[in-house]
Amino acid sequence: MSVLLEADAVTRRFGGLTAVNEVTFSVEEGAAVGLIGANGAGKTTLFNCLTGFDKPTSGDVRLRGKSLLKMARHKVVKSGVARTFQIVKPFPDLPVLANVMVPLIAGGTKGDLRVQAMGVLDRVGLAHRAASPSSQLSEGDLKRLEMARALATKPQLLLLDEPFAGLSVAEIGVLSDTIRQLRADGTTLIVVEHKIGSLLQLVERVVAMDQGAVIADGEPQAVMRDPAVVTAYLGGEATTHEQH
Amino acid sequence: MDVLVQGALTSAVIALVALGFSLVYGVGGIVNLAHGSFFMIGAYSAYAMSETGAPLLVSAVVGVLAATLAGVLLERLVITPIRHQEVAVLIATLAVAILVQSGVQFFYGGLERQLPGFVSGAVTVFGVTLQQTRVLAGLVALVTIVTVLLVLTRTPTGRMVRAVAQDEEASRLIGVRPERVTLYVLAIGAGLAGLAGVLTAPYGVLTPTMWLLPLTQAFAIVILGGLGSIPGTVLASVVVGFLDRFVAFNVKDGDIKVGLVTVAVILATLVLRPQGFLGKVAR
Amino acid sequence: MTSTKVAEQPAAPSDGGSGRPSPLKRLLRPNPLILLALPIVLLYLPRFVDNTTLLQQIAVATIFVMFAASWDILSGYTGQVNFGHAAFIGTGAYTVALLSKYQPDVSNELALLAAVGAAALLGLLIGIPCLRLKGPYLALATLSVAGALVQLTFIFKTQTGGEDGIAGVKTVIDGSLTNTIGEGLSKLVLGPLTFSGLGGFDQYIYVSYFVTLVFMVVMVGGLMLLGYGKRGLVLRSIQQDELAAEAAGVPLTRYKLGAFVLSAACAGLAGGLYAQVRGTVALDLLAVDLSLLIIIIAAFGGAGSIIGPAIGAYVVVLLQNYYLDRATDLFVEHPELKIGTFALLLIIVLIVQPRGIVPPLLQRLSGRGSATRAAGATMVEGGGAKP
Amino acid sequence: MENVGLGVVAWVTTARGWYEGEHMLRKKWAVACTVVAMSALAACGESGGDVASDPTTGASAGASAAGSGETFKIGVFGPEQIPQGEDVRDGALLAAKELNAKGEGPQVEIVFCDSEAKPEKAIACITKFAQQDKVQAISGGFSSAETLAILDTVKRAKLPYVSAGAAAPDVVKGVDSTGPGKYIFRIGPVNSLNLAADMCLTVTTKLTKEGFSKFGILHEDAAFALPLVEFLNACLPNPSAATKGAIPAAVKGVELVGTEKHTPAATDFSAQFKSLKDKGADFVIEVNSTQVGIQLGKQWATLKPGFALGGINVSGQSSAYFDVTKAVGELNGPAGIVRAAVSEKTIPFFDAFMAEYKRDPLYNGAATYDGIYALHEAAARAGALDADTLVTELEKTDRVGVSGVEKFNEQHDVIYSATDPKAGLSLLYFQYQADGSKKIVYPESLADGNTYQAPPGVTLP
Repeated sequence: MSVLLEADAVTRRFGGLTAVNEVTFSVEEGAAVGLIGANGAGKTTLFNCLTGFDKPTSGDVRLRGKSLLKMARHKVVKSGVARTFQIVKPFPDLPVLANVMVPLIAGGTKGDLRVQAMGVLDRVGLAHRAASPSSQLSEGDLKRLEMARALATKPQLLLLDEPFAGLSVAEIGVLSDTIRQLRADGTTLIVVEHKIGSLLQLVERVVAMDQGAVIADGEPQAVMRDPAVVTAYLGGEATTHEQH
Repeated sequence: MDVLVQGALTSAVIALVALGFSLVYGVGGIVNLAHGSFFMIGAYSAYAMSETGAPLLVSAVVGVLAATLAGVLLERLVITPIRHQEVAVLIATLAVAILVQSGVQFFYGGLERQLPGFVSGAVTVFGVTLQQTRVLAGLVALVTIVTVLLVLTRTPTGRMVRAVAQDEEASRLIGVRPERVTLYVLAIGAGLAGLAGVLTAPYGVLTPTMWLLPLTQAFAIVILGGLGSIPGTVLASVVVGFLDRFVAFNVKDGDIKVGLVTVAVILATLVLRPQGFLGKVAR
Repeated sequence: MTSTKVAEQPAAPSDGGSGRPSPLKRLLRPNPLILLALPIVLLYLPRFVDNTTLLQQIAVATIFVMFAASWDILSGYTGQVNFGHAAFIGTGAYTVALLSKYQPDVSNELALLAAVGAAALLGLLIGIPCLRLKGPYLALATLSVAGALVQLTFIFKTQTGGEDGIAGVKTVIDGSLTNTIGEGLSKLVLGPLTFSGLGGFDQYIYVSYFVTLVFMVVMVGGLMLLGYGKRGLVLRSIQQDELAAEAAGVPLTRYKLGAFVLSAACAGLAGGLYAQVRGTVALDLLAVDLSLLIIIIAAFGGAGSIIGPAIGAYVVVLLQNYYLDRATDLFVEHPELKIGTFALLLIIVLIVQPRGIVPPLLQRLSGRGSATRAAGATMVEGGGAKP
Repeated sequence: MENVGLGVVAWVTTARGWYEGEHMLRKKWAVACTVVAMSALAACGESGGDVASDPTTGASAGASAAGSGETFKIGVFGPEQIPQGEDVRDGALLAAKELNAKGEGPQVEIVFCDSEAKPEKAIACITKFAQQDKVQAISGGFSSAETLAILDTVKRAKLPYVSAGAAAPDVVKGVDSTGPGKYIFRIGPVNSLNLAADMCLTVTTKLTKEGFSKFGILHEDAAFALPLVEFLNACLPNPSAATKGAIPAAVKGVELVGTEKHTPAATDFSAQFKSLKDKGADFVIEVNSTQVGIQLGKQWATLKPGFALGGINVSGQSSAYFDVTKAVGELNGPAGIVRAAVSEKTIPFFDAFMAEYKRDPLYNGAATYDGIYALHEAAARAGALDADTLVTELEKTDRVGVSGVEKFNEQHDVIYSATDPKAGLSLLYFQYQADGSKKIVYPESLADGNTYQAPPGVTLP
């Protein structure tokens, strides 16, 4: 399998604070990688650096060997990297279908956009709400909408930022099925998630971070047994929220 | 010397208006485009009282109280229902400003009005001859600003206000009600602007459009100093006040060009450093 | 602009688009029948109304429709509220007037093109630094630019006439394109015999009336096609959440700047045309009052829908310039009360119906009542005409 | 809906009558409360709008064509909200009232239209006059901006227009008795260039005699002032050349030490005062037409910067000016009018105006008053009211008006005889006395023995 995304010594500093420190790892095509770490470990900052929403202070991010750093955000999206937000950002005044049409339009998609948008909504199981204003959706449906919007950019790599946060157990189950389906369709995934139990059922590899650095990387079970990970989690586990 | 003395007086008065504008933004996140109207309401209410023959001091107090009351009404009736829609607040407070203008014009016409001063005649300070009303206005403004700053930094109430300004959610956790604080701050800010209106009326003129200049001035100052930053507001007032007088005294036809210079400074600040001199990183 | 609007919408039972044949087909289309009715009524109005005073005021209102609609494509759609739209209008108007004064050989059509170009250039110059600004920052920046232009007219008062403005601008009758359109439509609507019987004064009014109507229909029609089409959807998404729009792959800079320039260019055209209709330009075309009036009109009608500000302009301008004066002499004695009344109504509208008066009304007319009442985006939701 | 609308109108009318004798503010509150209701009903009033008596003629005088023949309908426009506009209206109404009382010639009906000082509204006024009110002539106008804006419309409407408010030279630009501009006349104020020539003469011949030698100019940054100041700049050092010999070569030029401007919205003039004082000015010529003059006069009187002040200060002509400014010693002219025997009509006009409106008239009140008279006389002479005949007769105007003997030159611009000091308003200067009264000091023929007194803080050699 070929390497899709490489993070090469990515470092991000805010004034005196080093949020991400020399992070290096790569993701192979078709893989599903979980990214874990306590609050303030630097996950979201790294996430932002990988998707062009933040520029690393040093280091490089490459997609199939091509650097993403010099690209405008929409170019990063166009080159195949899509993301969701931890705090969902729907276009609240637009109907669900229109939410999904925006990335299709931006991507220059040809043909009947409505039909294609319906197709995407169908993939995440939201087709029945197509005409509703997105402001009326439940939290779970919003997460799907967020995912549908990312999928509509036709990504090779999809980064999900805490997709399960704020959802009920039942909702998590349904969403997990959707994510598994995406994987089956060939989308490469990186998932930040605090709900480790649910996460481990989705990914075959976990990267753990603490204080901006990668402290463990490998098989889920192995990583969870890693002493450094255990210490980091005992030190400062919180439940759901991480600063964005 | 002219620039120094006049700059100081000018700065003090515009800081009085800008302070309230900045406080309201800092605490409530509200950009109140009706802020200049408080200035006008203060001036016109004092004028209306003095027309009935009331003593000047009473008129002045009524002016300040009327502006304060207007601030309370604005907060309750207009801002509260739409508080969290930034654009709607901008437009609604703008509409209030126009409504007030229309009302003032209805009652007092478009003609300029004059409020008599507490003092008249000239006084020479550091070799500069000035109208006494200007000196009085500058001094009162200065004392008021210092008092407000002391209240903000030294009293529990002031700390409460600053707590809300820093983090509304956190202040809620320690038992402060941000809505209430917003109301207080709007009332006080309105009162300060009203006071500025009363103070400048004797050497300025009362017209139904007099709200626009102090509003844009306060707006510019607050953006220069950083939205919500009190020290920044004071600093920027001094910069704008001195710049205004410096250009007026030292540039040919400076009076005409002062506005352009101010606009240039505003635009440059917005482009180069949108958070202002001392502002927090833009929201 | 944050996504705080979410909470404002009352939760209504979802209709889910159920029970309707292919609701998605009309998802992006407002009811075309209703939209076409207005220009047709306006076109044939002079046949039934021979009150030229009223017709002239309608022509003025039609120009304001263009002002408001051009404001809306930037401010209503992308949420970058422009508090100095008069800067673009005035630039267009003064370009036409200065050309007429110094280069009288330049044809009216070319002058209008120059007005569009000058305003678009200004839009670009303001738009680039303003890209990073939002809300209050943008408000102040745009407000100050318009203020600076007023000062510039004073500094160059030999050319611009200062507070006197420039009179004697070549009018719509002097332009071959505008005069042809105006006369042609006059003859079409009024009949050749009627028209030939009219004196020069009436001719000027009728030509103004029809020319402004044609320009307005083209401009507003174009803006609506854009606004209710794909690009409009993208602009809306920017207004709702810039970060999310970027995550969806929207080239933010291109769209925001494009909206700025388009808005400026349309305002410049309308301003230039206004100069040719009035035959004079003055500071009222740059003044803050005009910028504020446009905001009032647009917010009152319903920002972000093009049609809302357009109809808002007809209502507000005709009330202000014509009907209120005739309804009661209170407004004749106190013209300042007119704008005050609109301001008061706007405050009430903003609190009670933040979407303005027109979109909800059109929605009802379009026959989709309570089911989608709670939907945020009226026109995107609207429709209901037979396909 | 219609009935409800009418009901409210009736109620408001009654309410207005009821409050007539009450305190002004009470009436206004009552009216304010009905504004919202009215505006909601305004749309319904549409059909009734034109049927009901036109509100703008509410103030018309002598509307009924009693007795002889046709009624002469004259449209008058101006901004009702400001004193100049009020005077335009009241000057016209006073003239109509007097003419109708006399009963000679056609009865005059004034249709007033409020221009709100906006070019846009002024144009709409002309359209309304032509299309709806079907007036036979137009007068009034306030600022150069609104007057210049309407000229094209006037030409299209082909109605005689006697301008009475704007001094800009451009008002009569290109006007002659045959072209499309032939309908345009100006009866006052005097073309600003003529004003400037007159000021130049006064400074170089009279003020130098009082002992002033170094002059400064402080003017409003306004279009009307620009040609005037430009002319003064050329004329003061070299009067004969600048006026092409109208001022004799024997008159020496004066030293002009500096020129400063202020915005029409200025409230602080200390920078300009200092600059002019530092340059050694002992007399500063002011040129301003808006209310900015009040602040200027007040600050000059308070700070006593050591130079004398005088020139064109339009607000300085109003009755209330001195109470606010206490500008003792300020010289004001030459655009104003004062109750003095300028012509045999001046004092009667002032007294009639004061009796009717309880205030002194301003220059444009007088000009509109004269304008209505001139139009009426032309109509009476011609015995017809059609536009072309009126224009021909107006050109023959040679009458004694409030401001002197009035004739039109070939550009239809008012002229006064250069030899007769009583002929021209432009030659009149008054000075504020310590008790607030205005005393004419120039020309000596009207000064009644009063002489120029140096203002406090200024010593003359």
